[in-house]
This record gives sequence, C-alpha cells and structure tokens, in this order.
Amino acid sequence: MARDAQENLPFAIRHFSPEALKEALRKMHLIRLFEEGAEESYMRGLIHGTMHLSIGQEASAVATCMELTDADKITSTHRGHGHCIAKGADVGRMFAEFFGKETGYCHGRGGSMHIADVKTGNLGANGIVGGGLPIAVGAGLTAKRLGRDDVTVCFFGDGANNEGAFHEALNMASIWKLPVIFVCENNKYGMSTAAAYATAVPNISDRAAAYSMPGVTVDGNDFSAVAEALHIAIARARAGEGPSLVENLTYRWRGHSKSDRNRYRTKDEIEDWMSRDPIQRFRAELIAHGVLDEAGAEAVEAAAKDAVAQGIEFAKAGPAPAITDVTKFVHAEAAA
Amino acid sequence: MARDAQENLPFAIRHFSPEALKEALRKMHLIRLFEEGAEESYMRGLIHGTMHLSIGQEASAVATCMELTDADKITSTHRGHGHCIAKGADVGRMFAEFFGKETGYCHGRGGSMHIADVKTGNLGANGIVGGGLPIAVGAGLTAKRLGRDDVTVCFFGDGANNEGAFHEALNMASIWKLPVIFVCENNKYGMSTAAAYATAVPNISDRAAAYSMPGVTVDGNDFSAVAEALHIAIARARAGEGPSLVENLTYRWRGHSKSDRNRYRTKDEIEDWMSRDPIQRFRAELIAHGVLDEAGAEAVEAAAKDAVAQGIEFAKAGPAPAITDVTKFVHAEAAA
Amino acid sequence: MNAQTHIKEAGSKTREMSYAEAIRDAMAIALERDPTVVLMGEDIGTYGGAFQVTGDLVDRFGKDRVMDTPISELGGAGVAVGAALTGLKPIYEFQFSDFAALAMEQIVNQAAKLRYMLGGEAAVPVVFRMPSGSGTGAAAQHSQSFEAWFGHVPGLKVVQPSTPAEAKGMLLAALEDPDPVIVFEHKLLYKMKGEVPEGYYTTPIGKAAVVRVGKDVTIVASAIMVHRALEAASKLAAEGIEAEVIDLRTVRPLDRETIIASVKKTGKLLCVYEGVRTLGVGAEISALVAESEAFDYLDAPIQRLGGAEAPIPYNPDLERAAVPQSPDIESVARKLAKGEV
Amino acid sequence: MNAQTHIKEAGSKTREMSYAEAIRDAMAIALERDPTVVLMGEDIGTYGGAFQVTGDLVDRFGKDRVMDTPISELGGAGVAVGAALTGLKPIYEFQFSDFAALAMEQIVNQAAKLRYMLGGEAAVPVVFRMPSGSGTGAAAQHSQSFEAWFGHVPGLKVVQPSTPAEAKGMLLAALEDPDPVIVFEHKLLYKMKGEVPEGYYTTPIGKAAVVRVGKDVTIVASAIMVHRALEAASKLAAEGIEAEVIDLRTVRPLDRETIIASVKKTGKLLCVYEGVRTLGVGAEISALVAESEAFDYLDAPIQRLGGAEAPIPYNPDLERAAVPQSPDIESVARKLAKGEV
Ligand SMILES: Cc1ncc(C[n+]2csc(CCOP(=O)(O)OP(=O)(O)O)c2C)c(N)n1
Ligand SMILES: Cc1ncc(C[n+]2csc(CCOP(=O)(O)OP(=O)(O)O)c2C)c(N)n1
Ligand SMILES: [Mg+2]
Ligand SMILES: [Mg+2]
Repeated sequence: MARDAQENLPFAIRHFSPEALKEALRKMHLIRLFEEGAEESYMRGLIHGTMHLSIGQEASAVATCMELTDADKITSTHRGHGHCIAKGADVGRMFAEFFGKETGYCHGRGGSMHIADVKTGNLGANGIVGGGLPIAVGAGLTAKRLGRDDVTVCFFGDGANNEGAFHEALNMASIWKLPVIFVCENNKYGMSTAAAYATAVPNISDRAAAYSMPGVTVDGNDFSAVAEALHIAIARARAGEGPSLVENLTYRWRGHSKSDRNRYRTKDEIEDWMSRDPIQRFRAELIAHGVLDEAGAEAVEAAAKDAVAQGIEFAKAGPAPAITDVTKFVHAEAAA
Repeated sequence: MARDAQENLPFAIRHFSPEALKEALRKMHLIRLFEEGAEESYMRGLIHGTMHLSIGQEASAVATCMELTDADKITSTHRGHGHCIAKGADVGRMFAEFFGKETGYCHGRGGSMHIADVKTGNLGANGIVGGGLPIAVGAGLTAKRLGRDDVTVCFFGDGANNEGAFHEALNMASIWKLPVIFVCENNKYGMSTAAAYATAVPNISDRAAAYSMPGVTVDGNDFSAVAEALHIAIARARAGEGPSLVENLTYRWRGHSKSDRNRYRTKDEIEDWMSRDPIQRFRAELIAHGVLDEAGAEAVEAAAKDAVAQGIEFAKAGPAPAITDVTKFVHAEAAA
Repeated sequence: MNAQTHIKEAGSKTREMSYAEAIRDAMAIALERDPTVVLMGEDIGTYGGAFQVTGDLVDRFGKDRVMDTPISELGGAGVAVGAALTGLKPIYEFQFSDFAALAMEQIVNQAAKLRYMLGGEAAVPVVFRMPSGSGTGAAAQHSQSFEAWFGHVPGLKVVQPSTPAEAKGMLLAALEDPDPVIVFEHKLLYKMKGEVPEGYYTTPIGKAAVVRVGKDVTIVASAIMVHRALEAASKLAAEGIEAEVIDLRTVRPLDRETIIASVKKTGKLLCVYEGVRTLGVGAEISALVAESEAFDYLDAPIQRLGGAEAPIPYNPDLERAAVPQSPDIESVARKLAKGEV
Repeated sequence: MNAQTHIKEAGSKTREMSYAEAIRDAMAIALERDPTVVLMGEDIGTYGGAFQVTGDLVDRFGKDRVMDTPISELGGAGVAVGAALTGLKPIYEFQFSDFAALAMEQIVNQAAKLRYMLGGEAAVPVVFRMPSGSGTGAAAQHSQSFEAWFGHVPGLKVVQPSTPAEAKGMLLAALEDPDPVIVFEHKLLYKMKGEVPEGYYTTPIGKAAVVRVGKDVTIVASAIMVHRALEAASKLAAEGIEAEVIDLRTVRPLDRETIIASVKKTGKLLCVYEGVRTLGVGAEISALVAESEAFDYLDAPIQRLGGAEAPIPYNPDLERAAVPQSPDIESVARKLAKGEV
C-alpha cells in the first residue's frame, strides 16, 4: 500500500496488526455477551446485589486498553466489567466472582463492584465514585520512582469528574509528571444526573487546562479515534512528559443499575445511540478494510459466545467460600 | 472634573467617596497595628497556641470587602484577622478572643483560628484549609433561595486551591449561578510550599475556566485594582449571573505561623515585597489625589493606634470563661 | 410497640406505610410547613433517590426545594452546612452512608463544632440522612454502619429509627432541632410496613423505647437489630424466658436511664448492633452500664453481638454471617438467661 | 519501663533522644534499608514538617524520597494507597490528625478493605502518621483524638506509642506490616526525651505493656495518658495504694490478655484516654473486660476518664479541663482502690 493511501486509513487499521484487530473485536463481543450473560444470570438469581452494565461502551474499554501490556495498570469503576475483560481477565473467573464463588477473582468477597485481576494489571473496580483517581496517581508514582516504564490508565465517569478527588489527583499527576492517562467515559449521565447539568463545562476535557495537561474529547464509540488518542497519551506518559486527559463520548444502553426506572432520558435518545452500536461499527470497519470477512467476524463472535457459556459453567461449578471464613483476607495470613 | 480626567483616575478614587477611602486607609492601618499588637501579646504570653498574621496583605482584605454591607457574608481562613477587621469587627472583642476571654467574639472558645463576627457578616475563620469554600456556596444558596440580594465572598489561599473542596465548591456555585465571589489570596506559598510547585497552572485564576466563570488575577497590593475586580464580580453576583474568581497576588511578611523558620524563601524576596508596602502605597495614592494630606493620614493612623491600645486594654479587663463551662455552647441551650 | 408513647402532637389517625414512605411523608410535611426546608442530594429529584425515598417530591415541590447535587459529597455536605448557617434548613441525603467518609470534614470539623467554636453565636440546623447497613449484596463499600463514628462526636445528635412511625417522627424532630442531626436509615427497613400517625408529630431524640417487657435478660438493640431481637425474644418466650427488648433509637445522646433501669431489673445485658463489634455502639452501652449503679445488679458478664471484624463480604452467606442474625441473638440471650455465661 | 521487653533485634546501645527524633530516626533507618520507602506529606521537606518530625530528612534523602505534597489530603492519602498497592512503602504524614477527616474515604473505604475486597490478591502496606491530641492551644479543629474511629475499622492496625523508644519501634513495625497501619503521635510527647536503642528494631503491634506493677487497681492508659497515669500512681504509692499501669500501645488489635490478666489480679479497672469519653477507646476496654472471665473478679464498677463531651476549647484552662489530667486520675483511682465507688 502506498504511503498516501496509508495515511487516509483510520489510525487503528494503520497501526495494529490484523491479529490485534481481530482480538479487539473478539473482546468487544466478549464484553457485550458477558454483560448479557450477567444480566440473565441476575434475572435467574445466580447473582445478587446490583450491577452496572457497560453495554454500548465496549469500544471505549477495548480501544483504551489496546496498547497496554500486563505491566501497565488500570484503575476501574463500578461500571468495570468491560475494562476488566479489555485488560485481559478471564470471564469464567469473573462470573465465578459474581456468583460469589471461591474460584472468583476476589474469592467471592468483592463481587461486581470490586472485580479485579491484579495479574493482568487491573487494580480493581471501585464502589466509590472517584475512588480510583488518586490510586491511579499512586500507581504512576510507583512506576516513576522505581524507574519502570509502565503507565496507568485511570477510568472514571462524567459524574466522577465533579468529585474533589478528580481535582486533587489530576493536579498531583501533573506537577509530578506522572505516567497516568485519565480516561473519562462520558456517557452523558451520572446515574440520572446529566453531565450538562452537573458539570460547569461543556466538555470534561476542558478541565485539562486547569492542570496544564493535554485534554481531548473523542467519539468514544469510534474504536480508532479512542485508540489514537490513547496512543498519543501513552507515548507522552512513557516519555516522562506527564499525564493526559482523554474523554470518550459514549452511552450506556441499559439503566444505571438494576434499580433504574429510566425516567431521566427519552426512548428516542436511547434508540438513537443504540443505532450507533460501537461493535457493529468496528466490525463493519474491519470488514471494509479487509481485516476479516463476514464469516470471520461470525467466527469471532461465536468464539466469544462459547467463552461466555463456558465461563458460566465454570462459575456454577465452583465452590462457595466456607461460611466460617468471614475474616479471612482481612489481613495478610502471617500477620493476622 | 471633566469626564476624561475622571476616567484616567484609579477606579477607587473615582468610585468611592473620600470618607470611604479614608475609612479604608484606617482599616488597613488597623489591621497592621492589630497584627503587631497580637504578635507582641503573643510574645508576652497573653496569647497562646498559634497565629497566622496577615501583615503585608492588608489591601487585599480591605479592598475586597469595600462594597460589602453587613448583610453580605464572608467566609475567612486561618489567616483571617484582616478579613474580620475589614468586614467591620471590633478589635477589642478580637483581642479578647485571642486572650481567651468570655468577652471575646467566640467567648474564648475559638481563638485566632475561629475568629468570627456573625453580626457583621463574617461567618468565621477556619482551621481547615479549604473548609470555608463549600460553606460559602451554602451561604450563596441561602441568599438565592430566600430571594435576598446579599453576596458571599469566600476568601481562600493559593494552597487551598488544591483541595478537592475548591473544585466541588466552584463547580456547584457555577451550575447554580450563586452569588459567590471566590477570592484567592495568592501569597506565593501555602506554608512552605510554593504555589509554583504545588499548583499545576501559573495563575490560580486560570482554573476559573474549568467552572465557566470569569477569572482574573490582580495585583493584590493595589487597593484600587482589587476593589475594581470585586466591583465587577459583586455586580455580576447581585445580577444573578453567578460566581467569579478573583486572584489577589500578595505576600505575607511574617512566617506562616509562630513556628516558621523561613527556610523556603529568601531574605531578598521578603525585602523586595516589604518595599512594596500596600498601606504606604494606598496612603500615597490618597494623598496624591487629594483625598487627604499627610497630617490627615497621620491622624488616621493615630486613631487606629488608639483603637488597638484600647482594644488590648478591653481584652485584658475581660473575665475568663468559667472553668466549669467546658460543655456550654456544644448545643443550643434549650436542646442541651 | 405503642407508637403513642413517643409522639408529641400526632393526629389521631394512622395509616399503613413503609419506612421509606414514612420518611417521604415527613419530608413532604416539612417542605409544606417551612419554606426554609430544602432537600439536597445525588439523584433525589427525577430519579427519586437511590432507594426511592424522596420519590416524587420533586414533582410536588420543584427543583429549587428538591435539589439534585453533583457527585460531590464533601462539597454537597458543606453547602448544606453553609446554608444551615445562614437561614435554610437543609436535609442532605447521602446515597449510602459509606460515602459520608468523604464528608467527615464538613460534618465533624465544621457542622458539629461551629456553634461551639463561635461561642454560641452560630447554629447549624442541618440534617444528614444516611442509608446504612448490610444485607443488600452491595459489598464492602456500600454496607457499612458508621453510627459509632458519629456517636463519638460532640455537637452531633445521632438517631437510628427502627420503624416507619419512628422514622417519620425522628426526622421531624431532627428538623426541629437547632443542631446537626445524623439520621441512619437501615436499607433493609425501607420496605417494612407499619402504622404511621398522620400529620405532624415528633419522636423525641434521646429517648430509648422498651419495645418488649421482660424480666430475665435485657437486650438493647438498634435499627434492624430491634426486629431480630424481637423475633428472638418471642422464640425465647415459648421456652419461658422473658427478654426485655430496648430499641435504642438514639446513639447520641444515649438514654442511660432506660437502659440502666432495665438492667437493674433483669441483671443481665446483651447489646446487639450491626456495626463492627470493636468500638461499636454496644461497647459504649456495656461501658455505661458497667460504670453505673446497675453494676451491682449484674448477674453475668455483659454480652455483645456486633458485626464481624471484617469488611462486609459480597457472597450472601458470608454477608449474613458477618452481622448478628436472630438465631445468634436467641442463642446468646438464652445462655445468658440460663446463667450459662 | 523496660524497653528491652518489646524490642526484637535492637542494638545493645541506647541514646537519649526526643520522641520526634526517635520517629525521625526510624524513618531514616527505613529510608536507608529499603529503597521502596517514601515519605509523603505537606511541608515535610524544607520545612521539616509542621512539628519538625521529618526535620532534615529531605537534605539526606532528596525530594524523591521525601516528597512535599500539595494541600490535598484525600488525594495525598490516595496516592499513598495506590503507591502501596503497586510496590512502594509510603509513610504519609498528616499535619494534624484532624485533617484525616478529609481522607477517611481513602483510608477506610480503600486502604483498609482492598486486600479483603480483592480476596487476598492485593496488599496495601501504607503507614499514616497522625499528630494528635490537645494541649497546644490550637482549638477544636487541631486537637482531636480520632483513634476510636480507626479502631472501629477492620483491616487497619492502630498504634499510639507513648515513649520515644516505642515510637521508633512501632513505626518500624508498622513499616514491616503488610497491611495499613495508623500511627497516632501525641503532639505533647514530641519533645519528651527518653533512651532509644540504636539501629533497627521493632516494637510489636498488638502488645500492651505493664509499665508499673501494682495490685490494688488497674489503670489502662494510652499515649500521653500513660505518663499522667504514672504520675498519679506514684502519688498513690505514697499513700500505700499500688496501681498497676498498662500502656495500651495498640488500639487495634487490642491486647485482651494483658488487660484481663491485670484486672483478674486487681479486681478494679480505670480506663484513661484523651478521646471523647462516649464511644472512645475506654468504652471498648471496659466492654471487653465486662464480657470476659475477668468479670467475676471485678470488685467495683469499671471507671472511665475520657475527654469531655465538647469540642476542644481554645482558652487554656478550659482546654485542660476538657481532658483527663493527673489529679483526675489520682482521685478516681484512689476512690476505686478504697472501695468508694
Ligand atoms: C462517592 C460516591 N458517590 C455516589 C455513589 C453512587 N453512585 C454510583 S455510580 C454513580 C454515578 C456515577 O456516574 P459516572 O461517574 O458518570 O459513571 P457511570 O455510572 O455513568 O458509568 C453514583 C452516583 C458512589 N458509588 N460513590
Ligand atoms: C485541611 C488542612 N490541611 C493542612 C492544614 C495546615 N495548614 C494550615 S495553613 C496551611 C497553608 C495554607 O496555605 P494557603 O491556602 O496558601 O494560605 P496562607 O497560609 O498562605 O494564607 C496549611 C498547610 C490545615 N489547616 N488544614
Ligand atoms: Mg456517566
Ligand atoms: Mg498562601
């Protein structure tokens, strides 16, 4: 392919191998199917408590994590299933966690809101809105102090950007030039509260200037746009030039959690966003650029479907924690 | 005076009556002399604990409060003596408070760090850096809800601007268009920590954009510049157009508190700022514009000196709280 | 329980409603009676609150009286403090009491102390509502019981209503109070139904209620534990053991008299609370009895059942095991009554 | 007090130093031994810390190891948590423990729970240092004693060293601990001098110390109250009353054994602590004794001396009256020993 033609291609197509792109599509399908599987399991009483599904936001999760290795860290949110899968977790152990099993990632102690996979660099979802923001800065500090070149991606929502923790974290990351990328998944609402009401600026990325860091707003349902923004931010972070703020505009198709009656947004709005499905869009793009064909795409989706089905079986089969083990894991074993 | 000539005059000279300007000078002297009196009383063991003196910042305090009435509120800081006097408090009752007397503004319970005079609209100094920021927003909310036209000025320091409370408070004031003016007294340091190190932007007012509110940085030792910035911000607030951020660049001549060894700034820097004394500058300006003459200025200063001397006598004479009254004022009497 | 005993000026009629509805009723009455009352909190408007407690109040009273706040707990609480200081009477709802950890500075360093620090020259009549407790499968950061923290803070009052009638009456009492009041609402109680007096009334802060009279053992319980204790007591009654059950209702100030009088009668005390056992509310109740004249009447060591020394786990069986359940209460109370401890 | 009893691997030599110097010595040793140790906090660099505890460490170890943080307690604590989670061992200094009210979310919702929520797959070896207590004339927002709050939180350990030797040994023990530890340092102790072993040693967390042996009454005290209790005890000794004084040292986990053994011997217990009386540390100590086998040995009601039910006032006489002083301890212990309560 000639250089010129190259440059007209979307960033993702230019930049990633077909293998990597297929894997990305697989992960997006896997997230969608995982969320649907979790939803169904919830209905069937296999999962209790509450859950925050990320259906509709798959491009944001996967494209953001595209260039991260296991050494790189993420901090995630209450809406964190997608991040966890994007970062490389196994859906079987995730389901097991949601089913409260000892075989789950958190040995049944954490559930959906604390899903984590430290081995693939996911430091954990967080039940506290904004809770992960300073923690991510701390991870960045560790990398810098120990002379490692890993970066930390901090996921947070539009709602979280009004927490004081946001301000303190971004300021510190900036003055210390830490390798942290703040990724705001702006899905227009924090629970029922519109970002347009609760946030005094039109774009969350407008706030980057208050911390002298680059800020950019991208179409969070456009895989390539997100991947490109992250590519730039990660390069900056690895070069020791400091943090960036990337805002992915996206939308959650489902309610905020299982208790949402959806009274704060219109059916039209929801349907409009659903018609712009990030997975179908990416899939079409891959096909258009010859990365795979329709059958190949079907196969990718089918593989994801299998993984979810197997994951649920794995989870069901796992043992529950011993009821006498309530205080296990409070402290390190030796020090307990 | 012709209109053109008028327009070349400093804002303060144009805008305020000679009486008001003389009163402003008196208050600036009063603050300086009060602080010196407090310092001396501390040395002599009449005051215990710690104190944060505002010597060098008198123009900021007085010019900021210039157009405020008793109905308008301020929230103040640990470095709040000047604010308290500027808002109209009696120095006798202030000294009495510092001496721990029942006749003090807080009946000896608060001391320097909690000095307040609710009747003149001072809702109190605050021992917590940033503590007054959301409280000021609450005061603004009350005014708006009750349909009153009073405004609230929220004093805070450059150090405080890195607290999460700053972010949350400015955001809420903005989305609700509350009549609050955030006045940052940027004296270059939060304790020993340079704003240039701790704050990721050159000017604190740069952060106003993150809340879609006007932000301006002025020479905080220039009485007229501060008064003009406040005039604009107050008009905006009273018109229901919302909050503003005004940054007064100034300098504290003394150490942060009584325990400061001044190792983080140079003698040169301190002397340079002392050579730009805001009181002498204002005084010279008033004389130059014929508001008063040298003798008149001397008389103003002498009156302030008298007030301080009398205040100290008043304070000394006052009774101490009864030692059995430790739990008095914890709750309202009836509800206790 | 005789609701009449703790009602100041209630209408004679009652109506069955849930705990959540009773709280909403109290807020509606307050909003109607007093133009300075405002509700603040995250998603309390159109959404109706995370637990549907404010419900449709925004439709009835408008967005100026029922204000959605950004996700800014420290600032939101502080705005409520500042508003209370200057003439409003705000009720600030935390979505979960766990998030009050973000606002301790405004609640404890400011609201609780302002009157005192200003020598009585200021008042902060604010109410903080806090959905609290475990049992919803929401894990460690959404299930805590912080009443002991606030109970340790002079300048605050802390209540834990256990029935719909109490919830309404105590919230109205909190609003009448000139000082800051923290109201803990147990999430598992929101759907509990009960008879609630119509109209305006208050349930006094600082008074415990003897909700079951007995002579063999005193059980002091709070919030949902009151119901578990009553369940245990009726099982024990079948065996001939008469437990006296006290609904604590207020953590600060504690009702020493009611507790001490009961222990003097029974000679045996069991404290039941959901918060972590160590340094939880039961520690204070035990200590106040052990230092009181009731000490001489004690026939057995004072027993406590509190939350496990662990964060609340997600797995539902572990979660249940982490806080006292009715059979646990029954078993300890039985042993105590029988002189087996 | 025999420092040797609580030292693991101390050099044989000791040196006189202040409590603040001992803490600095511990930090210097840690910074030297372990490249992952970092100090963080407001003005801990050039300024040397609000109480001059870090002193000149920044000159010796540089700004990367001794980091000034912006005035951002929630964020600062959170950065320390994140750093601990990923491989550093941070010691975060609060200028005053009161400001921890801003950081409860990171300390309690995150640091304390992360290991548990992640099923043991993560660790947060962070140390929070908190200058604490009253007596400096700094009034209500700079004088609090929050140890009861943290003592109520599973996942945390909480220590209150009362001597220079303990302060050094417990800080080093805290750094060895794989879980978060809160160290309360009483501001009035910073200048107290004492013999401190040179070199590396640890004073175990979770062990109280009998600092004076007696038979007539047990006084359990912590932090500065240990010294006031010892003063009271020596006055009482002149009258023939032998008080046993226990230095609590650790609030979480409490050393039940040492306390219970002493009460079984003396039959009388007085708990002395500076935090607010209600729901303070003494409540838990009283409760653990009242529920233990020591109950049967109790000859008198358990007594508590704690902080007043008020914010700390500014006026110095009021401030002194707000917390237990040596004569208060003496008087209650005397009455207790004489059977007058
Ligand atoms: C500190 C805190 N406040 C409130 C909540 C309750 N809550 C959970 S998610 C949520 C909305 C978060 O909005 P956003 O950050 O935009 O994330 P999204 O849910 O849209 O992904 C709220 C208010 C919480 N968990 N933590
Ligand atoms: C929450 C909190 N953190 C830290 C402190 C200790 N402290 C008191 S004043 C101060 C510096 C404040 O700096 P700035 O806001 O610039 O005000 P200035 O002293 O310069 O007037 C600090 C760190 C405090 N009182 N409150
Ligand atoms: Mg959102
Ligand atoms: Mg400053």
